[in-house]
Amino acid sequence: MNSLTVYLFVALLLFCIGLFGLLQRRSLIGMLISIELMLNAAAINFLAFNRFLAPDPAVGQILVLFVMGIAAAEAAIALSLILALFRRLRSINIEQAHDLRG
Amino acid sequence: MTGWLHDTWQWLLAVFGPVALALVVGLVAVLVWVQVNALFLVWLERKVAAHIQLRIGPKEVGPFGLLQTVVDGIKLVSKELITPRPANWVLFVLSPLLVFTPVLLPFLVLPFAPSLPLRDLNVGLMLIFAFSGLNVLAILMGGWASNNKYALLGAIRSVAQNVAYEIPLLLSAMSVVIMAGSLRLGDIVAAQEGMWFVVYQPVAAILYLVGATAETNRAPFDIPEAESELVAGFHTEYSGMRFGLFFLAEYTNMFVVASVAITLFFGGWRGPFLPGVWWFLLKVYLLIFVVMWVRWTFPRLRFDQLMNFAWKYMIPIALLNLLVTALVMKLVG
Amino acid sequence: MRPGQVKELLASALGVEPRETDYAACGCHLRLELAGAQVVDLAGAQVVDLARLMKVEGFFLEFITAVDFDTHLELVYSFTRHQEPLRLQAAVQVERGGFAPSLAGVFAAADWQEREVYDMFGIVFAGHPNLKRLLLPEDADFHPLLRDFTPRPEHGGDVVNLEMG
Amino acid sequence: MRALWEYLWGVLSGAWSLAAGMGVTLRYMLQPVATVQYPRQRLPLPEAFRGPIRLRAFPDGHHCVACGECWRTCPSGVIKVQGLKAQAKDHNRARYFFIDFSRCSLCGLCVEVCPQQALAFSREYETVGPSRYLGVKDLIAALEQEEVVP
Amino acid sequence: MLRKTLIHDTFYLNLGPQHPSTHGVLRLLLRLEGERVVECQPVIGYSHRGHEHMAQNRSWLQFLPNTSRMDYLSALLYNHAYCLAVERACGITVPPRAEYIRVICAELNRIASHLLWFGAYLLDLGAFTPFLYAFDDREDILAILGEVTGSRLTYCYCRFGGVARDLNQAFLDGVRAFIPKLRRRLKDYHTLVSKNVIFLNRTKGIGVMSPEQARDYAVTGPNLRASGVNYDVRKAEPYSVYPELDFEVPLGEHGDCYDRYYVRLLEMEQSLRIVEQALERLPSGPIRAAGVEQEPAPPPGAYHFAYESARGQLGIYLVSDGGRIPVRMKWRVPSFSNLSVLPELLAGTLVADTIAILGSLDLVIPEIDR
Amino acid sequence: MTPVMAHYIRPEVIAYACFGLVLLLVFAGALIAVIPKNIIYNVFGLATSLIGVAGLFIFLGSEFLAMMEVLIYVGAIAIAIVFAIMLSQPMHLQIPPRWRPKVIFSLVVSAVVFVSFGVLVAHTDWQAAAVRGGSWQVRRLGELLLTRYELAFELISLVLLVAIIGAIITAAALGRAQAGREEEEA
Repeated sequence: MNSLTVYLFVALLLFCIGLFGLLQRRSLIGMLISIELMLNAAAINFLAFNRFLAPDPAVGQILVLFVMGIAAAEAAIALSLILALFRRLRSINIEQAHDLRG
Repeated sequence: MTGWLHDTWQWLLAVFGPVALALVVGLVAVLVWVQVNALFLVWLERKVAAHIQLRIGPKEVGPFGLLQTVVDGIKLVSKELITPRPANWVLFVLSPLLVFTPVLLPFLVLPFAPSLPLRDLNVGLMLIFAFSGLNVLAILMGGWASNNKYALLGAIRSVAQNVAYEIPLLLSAMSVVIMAGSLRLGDIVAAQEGMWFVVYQPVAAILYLVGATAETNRAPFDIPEAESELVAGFHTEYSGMRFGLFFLAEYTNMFVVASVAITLFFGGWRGPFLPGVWWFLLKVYLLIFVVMWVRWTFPRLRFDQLMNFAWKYMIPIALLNLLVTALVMKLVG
Repeated sequence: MRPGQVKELLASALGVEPRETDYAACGCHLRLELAGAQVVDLAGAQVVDLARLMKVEGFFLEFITAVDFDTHLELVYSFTRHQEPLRLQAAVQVERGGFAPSLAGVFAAADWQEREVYDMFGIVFAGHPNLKRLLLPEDADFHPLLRDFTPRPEHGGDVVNLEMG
Repeated sequence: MRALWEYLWGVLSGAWSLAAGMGVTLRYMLQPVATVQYPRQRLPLPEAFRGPIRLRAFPDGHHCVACGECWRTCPSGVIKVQGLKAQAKDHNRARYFFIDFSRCSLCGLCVEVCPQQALAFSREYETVGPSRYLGVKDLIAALEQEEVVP
Repeated sequence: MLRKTLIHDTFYLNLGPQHPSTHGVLRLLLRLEGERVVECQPVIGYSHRGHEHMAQNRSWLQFLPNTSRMDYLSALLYNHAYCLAVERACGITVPPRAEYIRVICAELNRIASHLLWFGAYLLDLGAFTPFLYAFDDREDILAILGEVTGSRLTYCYCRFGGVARDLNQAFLDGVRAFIPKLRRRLKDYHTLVSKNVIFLNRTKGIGVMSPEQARDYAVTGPNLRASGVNYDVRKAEPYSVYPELDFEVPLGEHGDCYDRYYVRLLEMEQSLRIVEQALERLPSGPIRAAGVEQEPAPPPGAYHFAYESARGQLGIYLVSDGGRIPVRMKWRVPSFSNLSVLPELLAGTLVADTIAILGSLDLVIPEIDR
Repeated sequence: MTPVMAHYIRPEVIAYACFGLVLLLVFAGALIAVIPKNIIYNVFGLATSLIGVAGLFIFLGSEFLAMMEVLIYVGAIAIAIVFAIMLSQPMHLQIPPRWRPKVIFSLVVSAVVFVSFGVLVAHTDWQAAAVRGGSWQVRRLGELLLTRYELAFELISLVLLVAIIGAIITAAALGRAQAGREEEEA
């Protein structure tokens, strides 16, 4: 609970679950969810390093804040794309997106 | 008698240790308080509505009908819990529980009196806002799981509304935070020693109250439950105590929101003569009375007008207010 | 506009001769009877022409109804004006289960009124866009305002029965 | 500038209209209540109150001669009267006066057409019963019972 | 491939027959595109009781109680209209006192009907409180009418050639106390509702009905006058003692929901004026025409009578063969035409507006179904 | 009167229990977010997992970030996702069956990543900084954001703004184009 390694392993496991999800999912929203998991794993890492190693305790927190900002922006864009795609294809499965050409 | 009580307390303290005991006692206290508060608020709402409408309201059970809500509660508990066949069973059952949990958390930080918050976190205000968001997720879950057009539409509207009104709510709270220089609720109350913030921040106070009314889904913002369009909104399919939990959560949420308003703008527990707790509760219930009064006065907005109101009026004004506050604070010191 | 004017107008435009009636007694200024053999071919067109003319002259269609005279049905159209008391009722003879032209293309109000007449009397309005039952269930097979109709138990409701000792 | 002014004016006038409305409800809240707590308080019945009909009681019983005018007039057909003659020269006198109150619409035409003024409206209004058949009553029996009871 | 996967976003919504805001059993089949109404199809007839059929099976007098049951919110107006129609057909002259009494009661009933509509409309729009205020006022009217008619909803008060009972002191006192009270209340209603910014936003510019549309669909009553057409049967084809009374016909400008609302509120004030004047002029004399037989029968022929009910022009078309039982009795009920215009008003509006528009038309469904 | 339970229920024990609970939330949530086919379950799993992550942040000493995590992720992003799901109504569509080789492939890849990074983490000797500041206050965060990291802060704000505008345009404009095309076809 109070050692860096524990947090790093937690983050790693979370990241790998996210990775697994990202690779095996076919639906766009499912992939987005997996990506959010991976981003969070990164955020845990930032904060853990910051807590145990870094000189200035605020830097890691700021980085995590930035990660959240990016995640929010990414979610907004991804969701709007999914919606737009859905309107055209009536499906959110990634395999059908090649119909978009032409 | 007291000696016996004292002995028991000592024994409990020795057996369970102070930490566990404090947790259990705190939790029990909060739960009991939530129930009593909801019972009282429901009674108050019915009385206020009745008198505004030239009626008497509940009067049969207990003095002034005070126990009417208890009886209604018993009725709710004894009713059958119906789960519609096409509903998603897991989420349908989970939703009322989840809607109830986040409204309990703010009690951790609410400063009823100088020494009374269970834990005066340095980010107390953020905690309250963060967990009011969870509530929305549970509503969405319940509405979706019911597998009913009205429930789903109600849930979607509820969420759109909550998301839109959370912004002015946060912004107006932030202008107070700028003035107090802290997110800790205790500090905010302390900063109002000379004058209540409502005097410096009348616009923010009004915005907060309007936003809070919308956030608790109360009239004139009760679109998610607009009975003339959507029957009962997201809890159309709920019966018995599951419905009761939604109800309980709504009234508890009202109390929380009013408490935050009191803490932010109306000096919290400050007041002469009486102990802090009394002042706090008095102010909270007065404010809740005003919210009820509003509910029984106005018609409902249409949904698109509601969103327009948030985006066209509340958010720009809140932003402007925040900007002006920041500027003035910078110039003053 | 006075009843006389309308009378002249109708005479010149359609060649029909409405009868002036006593308004104080029967609440109607002009009554136009289109009878007999004219019904199917001639009056059919005449009613539509009449309605067009009435619309141009600023009348509105108050109601359409029918009366069962056992031998034949009488279809009654009532037109009146917003500006002054002036009511023209046109009565057309139709045989039972017969046809009549639809005014739905002229007055929007005729749509439902004709559906009701069809519902109650079984007169079929030719050219009606949506001639379905209005007040009765869609699968009803009777026309209750015809005089030979007697309610049967399957039509619903109970029969008053006071056989008490 | 003009748009801004209109925007602000909209906000202020809107807020004022809401506040005025709240003033109205507050005033009403302080007014005495308008409702009557029914089982405990009862409103006086109007003079003309039309309850289910009864036979008017006279010293010599009722005056119904079973002419059947009410029977024929009743729009709902809920009345049935039967009379007898005690002797050949006597007036007809009603023996049974049945009425099905569950179908009666309280229009009062029977009272109006009665040539003997033998009918009157009662002042009953708590007439709920568990079965519609309880609505069928013999008014003459009811009148006789009434005479016995006090 | 792409075209095949396209699905239109339309779906059907059944509003009613049991829905909190259809006020009675009306079913609206709405075709929606998102929250927008593309098409509306009213389905009526759920409370069809065959009043016109009943009319062909009972005598002229026996039909009298039926008149209270078509539009039960303004039962006295229908009662009055039916009596006037039969009296005109039979050539009966009603004593002036009876006629004044009828007009007083009818106008009070008109106010009661408008009040109920006012309350119910605001209930549709989500304001609960005005509903109870309106009911408080309406309660006064019902109590007053109960004093003379003996009944609170289905009055059956008018008789051929007069009325059933003379006015009593309780009635006169009640009306005299009621008029100033309602005037004060109306002022409050204007503050509480007519000027309320939320209410204005919900109703202004919603459901606009043009005068041409109204004429095409034969819309009458306050709905027509809200569109700016000056047509009130009391003025256009004066009957009863209305020519002797001084009142105005309130008109709207835009024909939207707000105008329909406002016209009705103004009409209540006008009705109060009528009641006031009629009370002042109330002549003494008999309340029943002498020599009118119990069950009159009109001579053979067709008769028409137009009447301004609370919802618009009520037309009664009678065909008599001189017998005890009518040959035909057609009731041209105002709500029938007023509902038929609804699909046109609804096309392209939001579902939330559907409620506002439907409510603003002031429909009484049993009247439509008859 | 023996202090039995008190011996076990000490603050440290409770803290450990809480940590376990938080870990349970994180991983149970993550698994729910990834494995079930029903996408609504996935989102609620994500929300659970993120609440757990917020708990981890508290253990790492940053209550502010924990609250922000709940506020932004659970209160905004998760809700936005649920919203998108409900708007696009994929419930009515058939969920395509998983393609087994793809699942196995993903499992293998993530396992490889896990093992390699795990070995890396376990065998690295992490060096703490020599001098460490002690201020964990929110105020310090704000100061840093507006001084040293101002550019980044502005940049993030800008990115967010652009993203939101872009999202609105994508969703709205594509929808309109779609509607127009349908009309043409009809």
